Amino acid sequence: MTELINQPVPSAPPRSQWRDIWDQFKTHRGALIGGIVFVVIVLAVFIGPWLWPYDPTFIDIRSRNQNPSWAHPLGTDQLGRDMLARMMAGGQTSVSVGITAMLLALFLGSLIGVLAGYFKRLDNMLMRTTDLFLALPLLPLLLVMVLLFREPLNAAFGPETGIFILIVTAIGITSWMPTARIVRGDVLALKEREFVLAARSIGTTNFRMITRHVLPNVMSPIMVSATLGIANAIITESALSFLGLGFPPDFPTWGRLLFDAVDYMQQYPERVLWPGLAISLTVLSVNYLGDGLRDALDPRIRGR
Amino acid sequence: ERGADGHVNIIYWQAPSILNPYLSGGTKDLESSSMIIEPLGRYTETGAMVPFLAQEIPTLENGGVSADLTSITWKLKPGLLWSDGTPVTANDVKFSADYCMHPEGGCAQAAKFDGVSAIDVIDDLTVKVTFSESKPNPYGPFMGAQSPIIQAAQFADCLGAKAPECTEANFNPIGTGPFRVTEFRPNDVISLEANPNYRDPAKPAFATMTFKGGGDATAAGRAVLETGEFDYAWNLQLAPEVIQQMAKGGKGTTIAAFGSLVERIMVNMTDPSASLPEGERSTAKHPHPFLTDPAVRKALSMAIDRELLVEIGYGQAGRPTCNLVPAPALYASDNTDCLVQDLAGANALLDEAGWVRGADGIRAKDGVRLSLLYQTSTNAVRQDFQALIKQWWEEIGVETELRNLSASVFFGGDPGSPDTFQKFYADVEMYANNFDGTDPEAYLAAQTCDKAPRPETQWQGENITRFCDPAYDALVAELSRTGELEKRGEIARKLNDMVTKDANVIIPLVDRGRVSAHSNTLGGVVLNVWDSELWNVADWHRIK
Amino acid sequence: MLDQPTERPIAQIENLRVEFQTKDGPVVGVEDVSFSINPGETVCVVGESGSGKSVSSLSLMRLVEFGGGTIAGGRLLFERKTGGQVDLGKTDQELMRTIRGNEIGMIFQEPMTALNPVFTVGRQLTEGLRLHKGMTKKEAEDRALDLLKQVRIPEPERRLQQYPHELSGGMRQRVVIAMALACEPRLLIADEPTTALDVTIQAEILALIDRLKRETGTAVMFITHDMAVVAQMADRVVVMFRGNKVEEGTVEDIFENPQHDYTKALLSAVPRLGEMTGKALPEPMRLLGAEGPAALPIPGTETPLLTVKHLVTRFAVRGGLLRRTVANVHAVEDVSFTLNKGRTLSLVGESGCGKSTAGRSILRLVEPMSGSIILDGTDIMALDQSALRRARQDMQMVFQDPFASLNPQMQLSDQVAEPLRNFGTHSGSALTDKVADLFDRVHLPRNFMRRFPHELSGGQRQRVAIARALALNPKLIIADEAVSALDVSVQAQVLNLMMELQADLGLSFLFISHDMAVVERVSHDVGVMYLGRIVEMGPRQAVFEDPQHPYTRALMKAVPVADPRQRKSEKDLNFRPIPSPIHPRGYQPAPSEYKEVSKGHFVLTTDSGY
Amino acid sequence: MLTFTIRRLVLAVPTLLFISLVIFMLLQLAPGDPMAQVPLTVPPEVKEKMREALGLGAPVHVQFFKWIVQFFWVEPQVLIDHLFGTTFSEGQLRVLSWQTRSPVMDIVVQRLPQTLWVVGMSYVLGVLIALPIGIYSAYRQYSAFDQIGTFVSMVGFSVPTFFTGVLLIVIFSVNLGWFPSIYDTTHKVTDWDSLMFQLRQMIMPVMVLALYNAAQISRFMRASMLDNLNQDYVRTARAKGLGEKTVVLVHVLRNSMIPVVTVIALGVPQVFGGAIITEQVFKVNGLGQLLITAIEANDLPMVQTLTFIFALLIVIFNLIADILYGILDPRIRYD
Ligand SMILES: Nc1ncnc2c1ncn2[C@@H]1O[C@H](COP(=O)(O)OP(=O)(O)OP(=O)(O)O)[C@@H](O)[C@H]1O
Ligand SMILES: Nc1ncnc2c1ncn2[C@@H]1O[C@H](COP(=O)(O)OP(=O)(O)OP(=O)(O)O)[C@@H](O)[C@H]1O
Ligand SMILES: [Mg+2]
Ligand SMILES: [Mg+2]
Repeated sequence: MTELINQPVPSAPPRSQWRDIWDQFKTHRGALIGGIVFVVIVLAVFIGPWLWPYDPTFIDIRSRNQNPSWAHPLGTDQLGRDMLARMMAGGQTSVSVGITAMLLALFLGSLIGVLAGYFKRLDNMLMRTTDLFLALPLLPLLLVMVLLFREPLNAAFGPETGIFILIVTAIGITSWMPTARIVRGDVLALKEREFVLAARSIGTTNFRMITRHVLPNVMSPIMVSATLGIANAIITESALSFLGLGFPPDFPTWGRLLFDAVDYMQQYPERVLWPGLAISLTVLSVNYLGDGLRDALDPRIRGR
Repeated sequence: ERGADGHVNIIYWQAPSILNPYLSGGTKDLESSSMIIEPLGRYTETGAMVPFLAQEIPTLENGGVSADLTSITWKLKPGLLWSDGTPVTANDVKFSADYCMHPEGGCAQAAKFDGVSAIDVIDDLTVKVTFSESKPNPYGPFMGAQSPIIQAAQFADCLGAKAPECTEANFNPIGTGPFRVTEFRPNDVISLEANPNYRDPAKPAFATMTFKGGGDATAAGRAVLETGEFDYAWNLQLAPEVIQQMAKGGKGTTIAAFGSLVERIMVNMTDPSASLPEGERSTAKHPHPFLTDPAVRKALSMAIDRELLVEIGYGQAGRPTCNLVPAPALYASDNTDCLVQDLAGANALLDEAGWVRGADGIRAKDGVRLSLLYQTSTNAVRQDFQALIKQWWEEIGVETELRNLSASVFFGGDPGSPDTFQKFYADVEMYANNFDGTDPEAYLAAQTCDKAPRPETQWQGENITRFCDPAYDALVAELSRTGELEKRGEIARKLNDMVTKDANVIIPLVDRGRVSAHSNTLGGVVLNVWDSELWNVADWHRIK
Repeated sequence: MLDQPTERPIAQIENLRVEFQTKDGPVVGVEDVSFSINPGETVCVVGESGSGKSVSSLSLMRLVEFGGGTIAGGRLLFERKTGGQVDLGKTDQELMRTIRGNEIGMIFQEPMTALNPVFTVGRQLTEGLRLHKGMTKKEAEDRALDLLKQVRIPEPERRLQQYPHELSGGMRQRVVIAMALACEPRLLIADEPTTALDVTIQAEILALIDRLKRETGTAVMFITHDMAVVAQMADRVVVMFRGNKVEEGTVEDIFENPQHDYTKALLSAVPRLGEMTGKALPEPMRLLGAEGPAALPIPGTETPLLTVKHLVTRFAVRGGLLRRTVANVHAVEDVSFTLNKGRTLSLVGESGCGKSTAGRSILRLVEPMSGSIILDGTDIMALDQSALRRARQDMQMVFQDPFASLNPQMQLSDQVAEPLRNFGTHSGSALTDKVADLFDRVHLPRNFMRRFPHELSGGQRQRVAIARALALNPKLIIADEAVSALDVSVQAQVLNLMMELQADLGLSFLFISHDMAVVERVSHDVGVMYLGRIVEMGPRQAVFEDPQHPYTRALMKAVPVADPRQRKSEKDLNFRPIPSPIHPRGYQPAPSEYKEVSKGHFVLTTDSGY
Repeated sequence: MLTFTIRRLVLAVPTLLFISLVIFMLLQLAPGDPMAQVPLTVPPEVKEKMREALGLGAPVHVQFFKWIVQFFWVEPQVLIDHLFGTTFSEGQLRVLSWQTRSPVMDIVVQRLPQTLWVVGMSYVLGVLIALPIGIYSAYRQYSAFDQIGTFVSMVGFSVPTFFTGVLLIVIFSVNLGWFPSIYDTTHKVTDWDSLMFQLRQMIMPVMVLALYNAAQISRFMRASMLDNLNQDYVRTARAKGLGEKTVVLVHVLRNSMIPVVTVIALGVPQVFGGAIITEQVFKVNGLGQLLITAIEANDLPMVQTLTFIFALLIVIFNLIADILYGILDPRIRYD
């Protein structure tokens, strides 16, 4: 009888949480495809240029406006530059700007949102700051940033890295506000849940409270912000370049390629197609990745 | 017959913000207002002068201009009426001048009245303009779209500092032109109707007009050429291919005309290096490390294939040029040396001058590398030019970094910004400029030493290259004293050659024309680049 | 009992098997269970925590599917109101919808999470009525009010406007009960409906269910751990163990003649009121088959650990569109007591009288309005946030609702390890060992360490919460209904564990419970609370054997006895209206005054509201 | 909550003043000057004169103070005059645009109709499309509907409006000739035909913008619904026998609204801010176009006034969002 009660419940060895997440992630078809596509895109734009003979800025005026052919699989542009090479070079910038700026915006947004939602004392100040940033007109702000920081950054990091930092920061600090407000809203509601009280009773510091209890529970809006943020960053970058606030004019980016091609939409529809497709594919793949990750991180969905 | 042809639609991709040209220098404002208020005389499509409100153009021959070139006397056509039915008098003419010459008014056309010492009303129809010194070109005041006649009664309370408060007058000026405003929505749309008191009772043919502003050149072109929603689109600055494609729409026709607008590269004769202290960058204190070498400047010019630039960027709306002043014919130099690209020659020239290629293919001499920063405003065609020219320059061993700047910063004269074209914190820069009317004197005079932008002048000034040659300055002074046309033409051509052919501080690229489009059913359009494009809107009519 | 054998059973469960899909293949929640419920009959399902009781009942509602489970086998036959049997396992959800809430009502185990946090109680109560009974808003509200009165919630009018988080645990539970009863279902599934209720109200609820059964012939499936309740309520008993039914029989048979080993172990672990009569000090229970030295009484010490003086905590009641404060809930009103080192003070009292709030106020998890709290010489009220955090190392709390108090996104091992990490007491493998050790102590299998809260049964979650509170070896543990969701065998083990720790380490407990038998077993001192005040306090023996205050007496009388032959009849209960702790703004209650009837035994002399 | 609202409203005053100061300083600092659009043929001395006439010579604090007085003192008087026919504002200087030399507020009022018609309508439409899509996608996670919805909304969000807009124009205006490519702001709806015309000219810009807005909102809606669909109270609601529609649309939706309310509230000021690119593409010439032309022309009073109005709206709508939080989730406390 004693044996019966005290006999251990049959048990399997504990698994690691990361294994679980990976297992769940693997079974998520969308996430997997998204991940693969994303990796392919990243590889293509970063490794591709090593394998492809054309230089993205090399002008071959005799072969302008060519349709796709073996020599130029994606055709050439109005100056005879190889579109494939330009797409790859553009991808490097767009993908890196998109991801870094998104991460920066996400970091700022989550940080400020969590702090404001969690600490009542900071709420007012931080949210009024958010209002301020929301109210600032983007263009003059960027102009001022370029005015103040372009030269020092160029001097410190060289023109390309300098402008990269500038653009990423510019996009980052002008797009964190929605995330901050959304996260704050969720945190306000979350803070009143009993497990937060319970965690406080066991002496969880505010920092740990935020990282362990609050952040994981506001992950899904953050994930959505992330995917939307990438698209937003890529497009904002093109707008900046177009206004002359971004990369040098001979520096292709997807956004700019798309913008330049819009005028030629009727003659050379493929020229809008490539960058449009690339941006959409990147955003879609990141979106599915995010979906998969979110599902994998949510224990209630995991295991189903 | 007036009003018989119904409605006409015009689209300008820049929207007019005010209908008083004295308060705004913008082309869009000048041209839209030119249908409502008129000057005494205008320039025709050939640059010749025709009287509008005046009976005739005063000249030395007909005695309208005094022999000593210090005064000009205008006579109004009799019986002219304002659109509100009151008569136009010489007082209105004098008032227009007073309005613009008021020191607190901030008149955008003040330059037109330069040197005017007095305006006298001789009688109801006669006005005499007196200049403080002899004026070889006395056609500044009251000629062309920039200095129309406004109604004294309407603007009487709007002098000087009060000018901006007269919104009603500024938005709906009473004029003598073929149309008058029914509704003005700033930066958006103007609704107009035929002026019942227009001097020619048969004109205009259209009863009403919508003048839409805003958007971009592509959309404007599309609306005329492809969808046929509009009858006239202004200034289609588009890639030639795009225009061709649109023309296939079959709804309209493009028209082109050439004026004095030249796309050029300006060469900085001073050192823009960021390592110099602020206030000394790009000033005469520090000559440029290598652009002061004439061989380098010449090589830069030789390396450029202007024909190709035209083909890619402007098509029918451009032609290659080596001149700063491409027209009128009297003033245009016959220099065509630069038209053929000569990379080999440029390379040889640099070799000869001692600039040797380094391992990276970039030339250097005495530790100075030929490395340039090439800036311009943001504009698709200019970026294509930059890319092409960069490639050519790299072929002759000149490293080129490109930069494009927002037009509102680049052309805005904010002394606080490092990115204005006047400050010129770059080695070369590209933009287009032209001169008003048909006389290039002021335009050429802008390249003299004392016109160089510098900190003392709050970086204002028109001698962007900081080119300084006493011989040039002397010749400019001579021009200002010369009244005889032939002689003036000769001096002007000489001045032109000095800065372009000889010194290569200004590298002209393309003589840019104007391309506009009108629908196939719109008749009477005569494209004019010397005055408002809408100068003869009274003659426009519907082709049935 | 309207036992009519000729009639077909209302519900018949045949060979039910429920599986949960996990990556390691299916996990069996219920292996093989069959039993039936007749009209007008109460079937009590008892058994080990995690044995599949809740899962079986959820299967009957076809709700397991929404929680990730599948009915892998067996039949669930249900007799419809209109006649005709359906297999609930196979009906489509469309038909289920007309059955759920209408013909089968269910009371859920964890009331906090079972209620939608953003709707008022009234809204949630009337919803089903309007749907199934086609009532108008007004009618439904009247009925809801009536229901709240039936389940004995004080001030029902006001409660209808309140939100779940503004109610005490017991009130929430009663709301859930009211919700299940709303449409007068033919089958009522009650999953631990009275764990959070004090004995008087429990008795009333039980009477209510009983009455319902008798008057309308409702069949009841009653899941509980409390053998006394089983004895009071059951017609038949089903005993479950690890996903299987191990025994079934009439209530008398089970109590008097248990067959299965597990049933015997279960019954032997039941604490019975009166077992401790005559003993001054608590002592651990003797468990069936447990060897070792005889249980020794735990003396405790006379040095005060926690001194609470004049503690007052109030909540604002908001009303109107602008949610302005219209009144205050006087949740804790002038409470003073002293808890000595190594001793256990139990707080008992009516549901909603402020016990949880008092506990939370001591930890300053809710800010008290006034009063002083001295813990081991530290003035808790005077501490700033960081000092307070450190002070909490010495006092831990087990929350009443274990599910709500666990982070749904965190693995159990991490949640148990969290206090250790917070104070950096252990790290690396020492930490892992300590956590594993804690799991062992509360009798949770170690492979649960990687699970998440929603994957456990109610009792299992409770044990996680206990393990977490034990982690830091605090000086004081506030145990708010810490053992109410545990089956008696585990409960006995946990209680013994607590007492063992007390004996070894000199821990003190502030023990909040409704189960008077448990309280009798574990406490040195007892405080009886009513309407925010302590009405009687003193040594356990004095209070239990010589209750002075009328409320204490009523309480003692209402305690059910774990013997089916000693059922209390409804007539023994005297329903009295429950006064409200809600007072308008500016109301100043009188201070509490006590009379010492014997040494250390105090009774409130001022008005208690009873 | 009343005190909260009042406190926030009171606090809004210094906040807004501060925001206006920051905007002002920013605009002062920004490079560019109002003479950028004056042709290069106009000599620098003349430009200098024009600048002075605009009051650019005055010290910065004087300019700011002037704006404050004009905006907060004179403009409200103008409004009162307009409403009641009084003459308080007579002779007082209003906020004048440098570009048009006319009162900024008049132009803003002039631009409101088309902005509201097009941008406002598209926002309403976007929200109306987004909510059901988000809800249903979450409810049927990974169904075909969800997949297609995800695909369309992500493509809709990642393809910029300058592309979709032109694409629509090429298809529907150029090739099919169904809709006008240029919006007529002077059009007045008086009868059925003119209403049809208005709808035809609205449809393309509205669709482009609605797609963009809907994409964003539906993603947040979906994610938030997913978070709540597995909660215990949903089980309770089902146990009551509530239909799936009620369970999802009442119980889950209300709990999921907080992030969505935020996104929607954040978007409303942008309605008034206009959709700059779309307005440009379709020549709608609403407030967005007004702002961008003002920025390009460095028309500081206009930019300052417009951005300040947006700031006002942002502050108001964020306050509304905060109040809505409290109403949606009673656990959220503000005091
Ligand atoms: N969603 C789930 N995923 C995996 N396992 C689950 C899930 N829900 C329940 N279980 C497991 O199924 C078994 C039965 O759980 P159930 O909730 O029926 O227990 P119980 O008898 O009600 O226990 P208690 O009395 O503690 O509430 C438990 O071992 C539990 O861990
Ligand atoms: N957050 C709150 N807002 C408003 N009132 C509250 C809040 N929390 C508790 N109350 C009220 O305070 C009173 C005491 O609640 P408390 O939870 O302390 O009761 P309890 O003694 O623990 O009851 P139970 O045994 O049912 O858990 C109740 O009337 C309850 O409605
Ligand atoms: Mg259970
Ligand atoms: Mg409680």
